[in-house]
Amino acid sequence: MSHLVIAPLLVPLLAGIALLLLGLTLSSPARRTLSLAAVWVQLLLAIELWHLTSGGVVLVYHLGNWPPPWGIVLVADRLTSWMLVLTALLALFALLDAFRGTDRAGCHFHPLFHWQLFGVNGAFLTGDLFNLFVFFEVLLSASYALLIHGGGTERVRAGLQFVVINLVGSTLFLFAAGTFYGLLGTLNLADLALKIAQIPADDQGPVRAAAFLLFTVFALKAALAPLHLWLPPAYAATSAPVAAFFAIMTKVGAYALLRIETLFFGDNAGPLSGLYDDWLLILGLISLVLGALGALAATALRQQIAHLTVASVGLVFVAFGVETRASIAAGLYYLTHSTLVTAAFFLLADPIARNRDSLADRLAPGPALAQAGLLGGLFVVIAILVVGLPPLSGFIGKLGILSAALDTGDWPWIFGVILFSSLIALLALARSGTLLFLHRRPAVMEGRDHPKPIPGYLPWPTLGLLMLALALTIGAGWMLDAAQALAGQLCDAGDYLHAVLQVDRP
Amino acid sequence: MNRWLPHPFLSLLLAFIWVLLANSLSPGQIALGVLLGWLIPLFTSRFWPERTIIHHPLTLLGFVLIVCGDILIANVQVAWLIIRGPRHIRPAFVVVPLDLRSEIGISLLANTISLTPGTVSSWLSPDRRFLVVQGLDVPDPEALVAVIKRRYETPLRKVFESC
Amino acid sequence: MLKIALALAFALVGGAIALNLWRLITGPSALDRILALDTLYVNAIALLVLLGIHLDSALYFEAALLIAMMGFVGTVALCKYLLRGDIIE
Amino acid sequence: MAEYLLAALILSGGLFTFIGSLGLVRMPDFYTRLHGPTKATTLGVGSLLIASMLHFSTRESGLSFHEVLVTLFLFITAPVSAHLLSKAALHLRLPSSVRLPRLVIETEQNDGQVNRP
Amino acid sequence: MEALLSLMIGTLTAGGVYLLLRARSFAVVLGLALLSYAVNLFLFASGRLILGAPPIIDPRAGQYTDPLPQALVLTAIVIGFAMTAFVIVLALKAYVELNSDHVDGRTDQEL
Amino acid sequence: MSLLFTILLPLFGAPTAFWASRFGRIKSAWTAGIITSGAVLCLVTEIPSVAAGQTLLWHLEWVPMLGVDLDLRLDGLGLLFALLILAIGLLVILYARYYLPERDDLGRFYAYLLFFMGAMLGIVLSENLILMLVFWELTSLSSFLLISYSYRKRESRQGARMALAITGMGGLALLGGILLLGEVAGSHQLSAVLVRGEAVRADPLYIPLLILILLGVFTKSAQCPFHFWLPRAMVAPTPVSAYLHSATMVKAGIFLLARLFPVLSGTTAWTWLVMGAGLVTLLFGAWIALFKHDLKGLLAYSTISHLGLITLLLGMGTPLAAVAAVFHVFNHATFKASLFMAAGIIDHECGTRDMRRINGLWRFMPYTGTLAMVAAASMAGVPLFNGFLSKEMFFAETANFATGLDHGWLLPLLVVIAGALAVAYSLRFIHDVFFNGTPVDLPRMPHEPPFWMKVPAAVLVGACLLVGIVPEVTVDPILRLAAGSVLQGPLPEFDLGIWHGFELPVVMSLTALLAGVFLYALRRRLFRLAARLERRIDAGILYERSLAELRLFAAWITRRLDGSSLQQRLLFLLLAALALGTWGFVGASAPLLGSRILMPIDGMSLMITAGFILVILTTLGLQKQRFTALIVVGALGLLVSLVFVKFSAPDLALTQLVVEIVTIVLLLLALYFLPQQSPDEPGRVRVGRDALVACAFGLGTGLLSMSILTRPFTPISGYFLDNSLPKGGGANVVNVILVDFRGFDTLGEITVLALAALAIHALLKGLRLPGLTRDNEGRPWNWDLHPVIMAVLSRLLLPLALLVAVFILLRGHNAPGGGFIAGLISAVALILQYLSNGVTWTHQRLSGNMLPPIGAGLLLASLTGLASLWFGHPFLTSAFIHVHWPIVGDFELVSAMLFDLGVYLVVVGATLLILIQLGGMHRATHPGKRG
Repeated sequence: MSHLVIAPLLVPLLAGIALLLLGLTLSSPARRTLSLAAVWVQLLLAIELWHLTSGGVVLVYHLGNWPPPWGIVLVADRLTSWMLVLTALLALFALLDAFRGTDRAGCHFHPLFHWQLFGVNGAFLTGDLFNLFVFFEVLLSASYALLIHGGGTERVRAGLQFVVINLVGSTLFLFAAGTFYGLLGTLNLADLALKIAQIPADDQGPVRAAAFLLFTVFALKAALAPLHLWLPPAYAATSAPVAAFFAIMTKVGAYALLRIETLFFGDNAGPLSGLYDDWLLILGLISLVLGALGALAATALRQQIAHLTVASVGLVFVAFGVETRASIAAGLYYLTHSTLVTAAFFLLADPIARNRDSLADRLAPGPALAQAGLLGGLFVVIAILVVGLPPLSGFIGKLGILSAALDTGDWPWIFGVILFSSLIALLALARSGTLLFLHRRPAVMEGRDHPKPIPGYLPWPTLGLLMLALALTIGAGWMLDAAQALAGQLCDAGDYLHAVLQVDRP
Repeated sequence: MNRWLPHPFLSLLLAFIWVLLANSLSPGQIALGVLLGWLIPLFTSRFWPERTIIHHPLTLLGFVLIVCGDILIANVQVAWLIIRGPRHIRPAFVVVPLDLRSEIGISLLANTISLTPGTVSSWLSPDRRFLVVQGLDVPDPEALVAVIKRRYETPLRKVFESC
Repeated sequence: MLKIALALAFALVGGAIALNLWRLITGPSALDRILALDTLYVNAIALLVLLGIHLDSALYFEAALLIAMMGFVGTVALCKYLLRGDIIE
Repeated sequence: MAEYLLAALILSGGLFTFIGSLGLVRMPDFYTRLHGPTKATTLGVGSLLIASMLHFSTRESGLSFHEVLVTLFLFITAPVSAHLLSKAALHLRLPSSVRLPRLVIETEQNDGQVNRP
Repeated sequence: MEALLSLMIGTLTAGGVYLLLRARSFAVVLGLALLSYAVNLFLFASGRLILGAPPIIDPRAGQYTDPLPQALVLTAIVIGFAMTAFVIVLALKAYVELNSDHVDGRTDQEL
Repeated sequence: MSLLFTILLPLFGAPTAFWASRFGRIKSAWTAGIITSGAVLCLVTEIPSVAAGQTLLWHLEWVPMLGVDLDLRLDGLGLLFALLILAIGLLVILYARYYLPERDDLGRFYAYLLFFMGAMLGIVLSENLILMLVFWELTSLSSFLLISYSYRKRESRQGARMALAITGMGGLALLGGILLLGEVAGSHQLSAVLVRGEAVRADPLYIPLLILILLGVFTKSAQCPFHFWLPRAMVAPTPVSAYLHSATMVKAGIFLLARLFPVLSGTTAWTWLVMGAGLVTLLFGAWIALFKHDLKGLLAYSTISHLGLITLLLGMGTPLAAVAAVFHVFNHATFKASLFMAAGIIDHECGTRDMRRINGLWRFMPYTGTLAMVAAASMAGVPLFNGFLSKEMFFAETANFATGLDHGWLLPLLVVIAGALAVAYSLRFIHDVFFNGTPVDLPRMPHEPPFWMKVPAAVLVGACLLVGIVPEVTVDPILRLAAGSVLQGPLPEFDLGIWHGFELPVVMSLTALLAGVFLYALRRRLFRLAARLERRIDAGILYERSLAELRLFAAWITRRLDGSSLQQRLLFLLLAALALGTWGFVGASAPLLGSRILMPIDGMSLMITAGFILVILTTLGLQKQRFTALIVVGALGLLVSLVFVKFSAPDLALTQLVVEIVTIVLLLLALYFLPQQSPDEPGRVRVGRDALVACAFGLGTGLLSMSILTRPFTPISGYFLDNSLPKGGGANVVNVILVDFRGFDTLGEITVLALAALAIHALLKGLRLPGLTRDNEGRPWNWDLHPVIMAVLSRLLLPLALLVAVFILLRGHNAPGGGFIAGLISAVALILQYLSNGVTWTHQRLSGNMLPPIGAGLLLASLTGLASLWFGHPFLTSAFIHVHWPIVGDFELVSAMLFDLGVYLVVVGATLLILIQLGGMHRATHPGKRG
């Protein structure tokens, strides 16, 4: 049993502990070095794990040496490793950005950050329903703390709502988990999948109810409409690196939905197969429209980005809802793209806001920005990525989803909504871009109020994320092939079941 | 008696309690009890500002027995009062002047009063010279004060203040 | 014999709990409710002990012990709140 | 014999517990209500604990005395809560059927300055 | 008996939800507490109800109740406690920052 | 390969030009010029093979899964367009160098221009349709940048955004259309698509894909009703207009129409849609153009009109019409670019473009005037200029086309009217500007521009003349090549001669010329008429209004959904859960209850349940008096733990009990700083609604629980019961599950606890609050800070409690207990010291820094798990041994105990940290005596 599977959990956990214990004695640079080193190690581990699983092997780790379904298992397949790599990459850049001062704005940034990673990685790796709940709690409680890190009225206000909503979500999760256990008598995901496939007709009612409770919970985490309302204020209020890293949080919900959808209710999952598909599609389309409209209505840049995040999540779910291999592959590609780009956008919004003094990121004519060329250029590139204009990765992802949607009967709707929302996003970003970079406040043009460039600021983390997006564009062929293989493994689910329980699907 | 054994009586008590807790007289448990009885006071000694010395253990034992007996009787009395109903009670507040000085002594007296029949120690004056006791059925306040002082305060003074 | 006694005792303790709840619900003052809560704790000990005898199991003893030891902390904190507001000062 | 004793103890325990709570409901003011629970329950729980001791000592291999601990803890803690409840009641001037002592009233009014009676 | 427990769970949930929907942070915290009682009982009940058969291995015992839900509930209680603590502190902080204990940070004049 | 360079040179040259501007504005122009020339060179090398009739293809794989590859193609059509783009581009670069004012940032301008040029070349050289779309969108984007070049002007920003929005919308529609086309044709490769015309036209998807593609085409080529962005884009500097609206941007649509001509044309739908749009645009554009007072406005509308003309030609679908269309593309590019340049010169020299003020310029700039006149004549279709040739072909084709139709006379008539209008506005351009009296109040005194500024226009005018006079020599070869690749088949017979005899087209041309002159003569009367009409038919205003409406709608729906109210969000969540859960349940039509035999109800349980429910209701009733509600909730917690006791869960009961106590203390600490009462809520309806939701939700969970409890099941937990003692080394199965079977959950759980503690620590650090000085009812606080009796007994209790905690910790593996409960007991015992003796007193005896224990506990727990890796077992594998000690006897050592110790430490640390932080917030001086 390769310990590599658990390494992505142990590294952040121990790093968090070390940073907590040494936090008071170590100097700030030493802390940063340690923190960064831990993230690098995670990245390497994740890449190695991808390397191991990309051939189609599913790695299973029996925690405590107890065999499944009794013990908790960690399962690493292609999807898991993919998400782990993405998380580590995102963490790397978010952390680098945090070094610009966010980590010193309050206490315990580094332990919180690493434990958040612990939670996220755990949610990706675990193969147990209740353990998934526990990891959700870990990542959520870390996120609560990170959200309000640095303090301030807005953050506290947004934080309170975020926390309460998510606590209710956790309660629903427990209701769902309890129902699953109470009817099927197990918690292991693979075992649950087997039992769901053989569920007698009389027991379907409560199981379906639990399935939809779980759906609600994951949809909430993933910010699927109409449960997306918590996201904009929360993401708009928090600090830039945290918001950037939060880009992965909605993806955890998306991951969980995808996992459950394919494992429990996949193509050959017995009477309940395809339970989520329609809902995913419909709610995805609604999120897409609402997110785009929200972006158009936004009065501040971060708010706009947050709404665009909702839209991007919606698009991912449209892809998952179509539920063909091609669509899931495209959806994952788009998910990866949107995670990186949203993060880059949040990181960019910060210097823009800081450049505009009291106006901050409000979408109103303001003073000429220092470094307007640089920031504006980055803004244009990111806008292209977000709207999905060619030739960058956003376009490719959207294209993939559109062409996969052609295989379904619903394509006119899907086409219509996706294209319409893209147009709205385009209008929204054109508006905000013009307001932020081109439209000057008259008084300022007279030169009374000279903007001060942020000393020494070069948006390296943003640039880094954009480089990744560029790599995603250039390597799109390769990425999509990998995603296709991944989707194949996911849709079949046989590998997973076999690896965990050594049984084949009946 | 010193740094290494700050409260021998407490240590003994703890070892005894441990054996009770474990509900077993096996040598292992006794050893563990002694160990803990030594360790815990060591850790908590800082929480005990003054050292409490028990001067007359036998008097203490007698006191405990008297109190237990009083509790038994009192319970029956109070039960009867409750059953008969509120119309038959004569509640009153009684001020008991204290001769006890030590905190532990006062506390134990107050506790005893509260535990025994129909009386609750309600209030201690800021200078710790008066204890106000509330009685459920007090035909004669003076007598109650006298009983408290004689029956409870005297032995406690003897044990904790060695006059 | 024992069974009947146990059944009766259960009924009595149950009744006691009901009375406590009555006081808890009706009040009138906050202190009455605290008192009811405190009594509820003590009655819970009685219930646990009875249950222990009834089931012939010592497993409920710790619960009783804990209530005896910790139950009053709640009461103390609540009273302190009424007295001082700030309970840790 | 032991069984009868046990039954009697259990019954009396139950009875005292009940009466204690009855006092909680029947008594007219807070100060008098305070007596029922803190006392009757002491004996109620006490007899039940003795019953339990007896029961387990006769049943199991060894003696069972750990119930003493419950009593011990109750004896330490119950009066403290009674004292604080009563003190709080005096502080809040909960209505009483009898007059409060002058000492208490004046001291409370003077914020802890004692006037000798 | 099962019906009684279900009734309790239902009532607790209803109470929790009602309190959650009150606009004040303290009520919301109480609501969350009620909800967590409810869900703990629910999770616990998913192992079915048995009297007098605690999951402690004992040669004399004939049957045991399902231990797994108990372990899950224990975890859930701890997590619930941690979250209650956090949310009440956050509510307090919000009250200090916003000068209102309305969960949306609105002052009474705005309502 | 050189094809790739043709595109890449300008694309990647853009940053170079930007960078070059550091060294002076001229350098930037030179860089741009050299880069463009390079691209021309690359293209020219390929001309011979294209001339030989070959179609050059070049392939590089990109995203094969989506059928998107970097495939380039060069054939006649592409060559014609590419040459136009590059040639006019080169001229514009030269022109702009003189046109743009000194202070302007030429680097930025040339960078945008080159970028645009590259994108445009990409469109015309793409073999893959999606790749073409990529470049298509890039032109939209770069034109946005170009139009917003002088962004300080409001019109600039608006015009740019409008252009982006309209062409962007078209691009998205086009994306849909192309995807459908690819689906129908089975490939995105042009070569494959071009030969599948039959199949495509027969497919049921033909109509939707045609509409989508045409949307793209019409928006880009400014066809009615999407034309309005074009005049507004005229705010761009004139070189931009000259480039975008003569040869490039707007021609992209035409290009695509021509490209897909063999695939899509020939159906009724095509004819109606394309011809209809073309005809309307032709007439409408020409009509408006006549009345524009702005020089560039006139040109803009004439551009629209000419684009309509070309569209109309392509819409006819006949081979000869297609040839004419291609020809007119070329001609229009030449004369329109030169006209824009001339307009630019005039604007540059006069400082205004208002034709009501610019009059009689002939005297000041005769050379420019000559150039403009030639170009305008070409635009009007005067013989000997190139416009005449293509226009005559156009007349001929319309006449031909109309012969077989009902009302066939209508089309030629309309076309002639359009021609007359064209003559009229061309005349106006010449007569109004160069003659017609003297200038009115010009900002500047006009004179001839620098020589090099006139050169580009002169070159283009020269081309007009050459083509107009000797078409056979100049334009014939390339026209045949281009037309050949449009038709993808044999070319029709045609002759580019100037004179074909006195036939119908000539008659139409002459009629148009005469009528045009007549119209111009009548212009003053017509102006008044137009002024009235103009405002009514401006689609741009409609667009602006609908955009505003859209934004209002977006704002409305966003606000509507989200009043930033937690209640509303929660309500959504709860209702969603309820609705989905119910839907899930009902959808299966399974029975609500199962068949399991239930436990009988006993009286005591019934009573406690009743009490329980009453207590809940009391909580709800009292919730506004917070302190009281808290007491009641405390009782509720106790009752819950009694339920656990009843149903055989001693561990849970213990935990619930202690947690309840800590929670009460916690809430009390917080409550002190919060308002003591909740205000009354507004609205009975709200309360009713919430109560309804709550009841529904409660009913749902109750029923769900019932439906589970009544069903039999076979859980996996038999394994735990069987293996707990032999393999886990503990008799308390719950604890063995917690620290061993599912120890990982516990690790996560203590992390959550530690996180909460850290979060609270971070939140409250440095927060100091003034407390209340009086209680709820206005009474002062009691004087007694630390009642002696309580203080003394609490101290006494501490060692006892710690002893019990150790006991509970040690026995947890075999009997109810464990690290968590033990930790809470210790924490409560310590908190009791704070409660009864105060912070200061306790801190003299106990370090308040609780972070080390938390970290140490987590570390211990993780290290215990890690230790098993050392022995080659997975993380958290437990081990236990029985040790026999001499006196002590048998003693069991379980590694899980160390884990539990870790849990203990975290719990103590976290709980104390939380409570101390909260308790330490109040640092105002207390009235009263210090204990």
